[in-house]
Amino acid sequence: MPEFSFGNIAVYAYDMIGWVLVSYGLDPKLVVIIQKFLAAFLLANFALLTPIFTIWLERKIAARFQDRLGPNRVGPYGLFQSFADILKLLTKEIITPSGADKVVYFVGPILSVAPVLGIWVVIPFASTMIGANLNVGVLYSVAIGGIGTLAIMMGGWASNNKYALLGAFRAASQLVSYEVPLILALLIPTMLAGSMGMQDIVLAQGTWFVVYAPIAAAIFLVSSLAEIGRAPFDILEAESEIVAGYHVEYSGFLFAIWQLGEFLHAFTISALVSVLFLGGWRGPLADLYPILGIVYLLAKTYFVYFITMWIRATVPRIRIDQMNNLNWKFLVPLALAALVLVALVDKLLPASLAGSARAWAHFASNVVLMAIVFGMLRTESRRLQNLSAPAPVAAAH
Amino acid sequence: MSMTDSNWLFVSLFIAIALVFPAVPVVAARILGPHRPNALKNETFECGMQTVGDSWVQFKIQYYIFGLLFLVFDVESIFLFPWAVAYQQMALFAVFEGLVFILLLTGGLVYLWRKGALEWV
Amino acid sequence: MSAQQIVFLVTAGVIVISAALVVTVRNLIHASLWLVITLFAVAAIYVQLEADFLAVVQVILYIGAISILIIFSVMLTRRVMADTGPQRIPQWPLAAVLALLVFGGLAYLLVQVPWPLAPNVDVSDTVLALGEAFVDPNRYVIPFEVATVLLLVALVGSISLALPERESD
Amino acid sequence: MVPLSWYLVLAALLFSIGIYGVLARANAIGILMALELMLNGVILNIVAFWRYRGPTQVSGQMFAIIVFAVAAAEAAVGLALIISIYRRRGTVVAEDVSLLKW
Repeated sequence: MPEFSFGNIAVYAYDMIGWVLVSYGLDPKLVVIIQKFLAAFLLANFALLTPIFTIWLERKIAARFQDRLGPNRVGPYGLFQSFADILKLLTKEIITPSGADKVVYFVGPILSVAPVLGIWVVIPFASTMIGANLNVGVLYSVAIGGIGTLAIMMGGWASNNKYALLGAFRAASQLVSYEVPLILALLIPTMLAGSMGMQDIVLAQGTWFVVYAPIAAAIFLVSSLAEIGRAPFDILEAESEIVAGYHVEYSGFLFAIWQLGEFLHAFTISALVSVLFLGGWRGPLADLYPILGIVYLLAKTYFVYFITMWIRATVPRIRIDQMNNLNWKFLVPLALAALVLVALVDKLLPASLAGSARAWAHFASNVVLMAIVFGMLRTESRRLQNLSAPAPVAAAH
Repeated sequence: MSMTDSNWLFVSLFIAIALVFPAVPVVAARILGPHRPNALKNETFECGMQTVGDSWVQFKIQYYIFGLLFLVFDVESIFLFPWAVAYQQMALFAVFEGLVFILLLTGGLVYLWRKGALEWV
Repeated sequence: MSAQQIVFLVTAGVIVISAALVVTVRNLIHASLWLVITLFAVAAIYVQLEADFLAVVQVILYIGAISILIIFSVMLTRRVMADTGPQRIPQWPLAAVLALLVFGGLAYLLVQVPWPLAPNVDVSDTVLALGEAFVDPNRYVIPFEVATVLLLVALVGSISLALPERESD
Repeated sequence: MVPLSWYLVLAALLFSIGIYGVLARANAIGILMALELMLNGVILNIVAFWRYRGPTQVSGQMFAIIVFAVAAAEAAVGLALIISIYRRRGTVVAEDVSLLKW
């Protein structure tokens, strides 16, 4: 019989279920499958039900940013607004446009949620709690996230609509473009931890990796924002240009599923940022009481989530050419430079320099690189200003 | 059962659940919600007008160029991942080999930049 | 029959059926979606072979990149290529016979040869070993660098091909 | 344990289906898809041999990764060629792009 400990209560429950089932005489292999299934079921429920809360949170906070009140009618502080919305959406008609490719049309939104959900497999909640501690965890999160692009193209194509297809093209082009700096930024935590396993990366963060590599953290956050496709990177569903992009034809709950995928994705990348750069479940006493790790991880995740909301509420949508320039002419070269910098600095620093001193040495080198980059941007923008200054006069008739 | 086995068991169970869960409310909505299609309602959205022409319009080649760029960069970064994992065990010269790899990659990017392939026209 | 064998057979069934649909379905978008399913099932086979890294690379590279590009090109070339056009050449029975012959020959050869097998060991983390082999001058550093050059050439070549010519003005 | 021959037969089957597709498809993109199937059969073969004949060595996986890189290069150049041909001649049916015959 497993030993009870309060700090490790989830693992205790997991072991207890297994122990009870085995003592009933079930095949141990089958018991493992049952245990894993229950754990997966719980995790999926947690991840899928979170957006019900975060949607309310997002509407409330966005409203505050814009000097409004936000939802305030249904329940205290409008807390039950999301439930009302769910009920409404459930009773709406799902319209299938004529000429649509029915199966692909239905599979599209579902396939957009499933991969985002799949990322939760590798997110460590505590030192003892992780869905699957894959030794290729980092790449797994990229791989499964990439399926979302496919889902958007499927949805856009199956709708048999110009705007939807245009949105799908924009989406595919943007999502694949921003995957490049994303992967390059992921190389840096991998390099510092010497492993692709998420749990190993958390364990290596005696000092958070955001100190070691602030540039990589920023690149990861920005390119993840572009991967979600919300403001300021929402050109794939820009209302004023192409109606609603790839999901223009979707109605009722199928539309809700697209939205669910987007909100879940935003929360998921916040969790990824916390795990990769903010120390994951690490915090005071988290080693002793793994249950605390969940609290720390969620606190960090909500903090990052708040930053993404902040960006969404304040930055205007960028143009498509700006989107591409930002990626290929700024983020990718910067990610490559940061990669070279970290690789060189970490090898050149003496091995005796350990712990936080090493981290701050890395930080200093990052600051130097950033200063150089900003200097270059400044001269470039001066040059562009000088070039474009007389143009309006010349163009006037 | 080895550790890796039960890991991937969890992954496959979870992916199966992840595919079923979003489908459940859609089916529920199909049962709960009304379903009265008619020809006018099912028309594709076109700012309130009849759909003009074929919806398979031609698109900018630029979208495609970025797809090609991504494909190559993707493969290159996949090559770099084992290098990054082994980084802590490496001597300095081995790190330089990886850096040569990155420099070649950057060279390609600079060439395309100069050529104007990265411009949005 | 062990559980592993059943899992293998199911995956193999998915692969064969979806691969057959890739080459026979008339609608090319559907063909590419079936291709995605095939490639995903192949990744599952890699997992069963305990090649985790390759499985993940398969998903990133084939599903995340190559099939998206393929779907892209199908959509780009869609206008003249409505579903009415011929999707297979008139001599297709000949192709089927040839494919069957190739399969027969290959399968016979592969099953007949008594491959000497290595003792069954648990495969642990191979990524670290891969990384070290990549930069070991006595082993794979040349393929590693040559692969970049190959990809560089592919990058420059494909973009030069796809870029529309500028009007010389 | 699954016998090695099962994997080999599966790889051969995938390869043959690919061959059929390459020969029978009229559309150039269809041909390219079938080519990807063939390459997958090859990689599957390599990985199966790696697992059963030398799981302690890294060469098998290394081979597979090199083939991945080649497949990516092939796909990039192939698709760029198809798009380029389409833009010039307005078709992607392989039969119609046989200018070199004369």
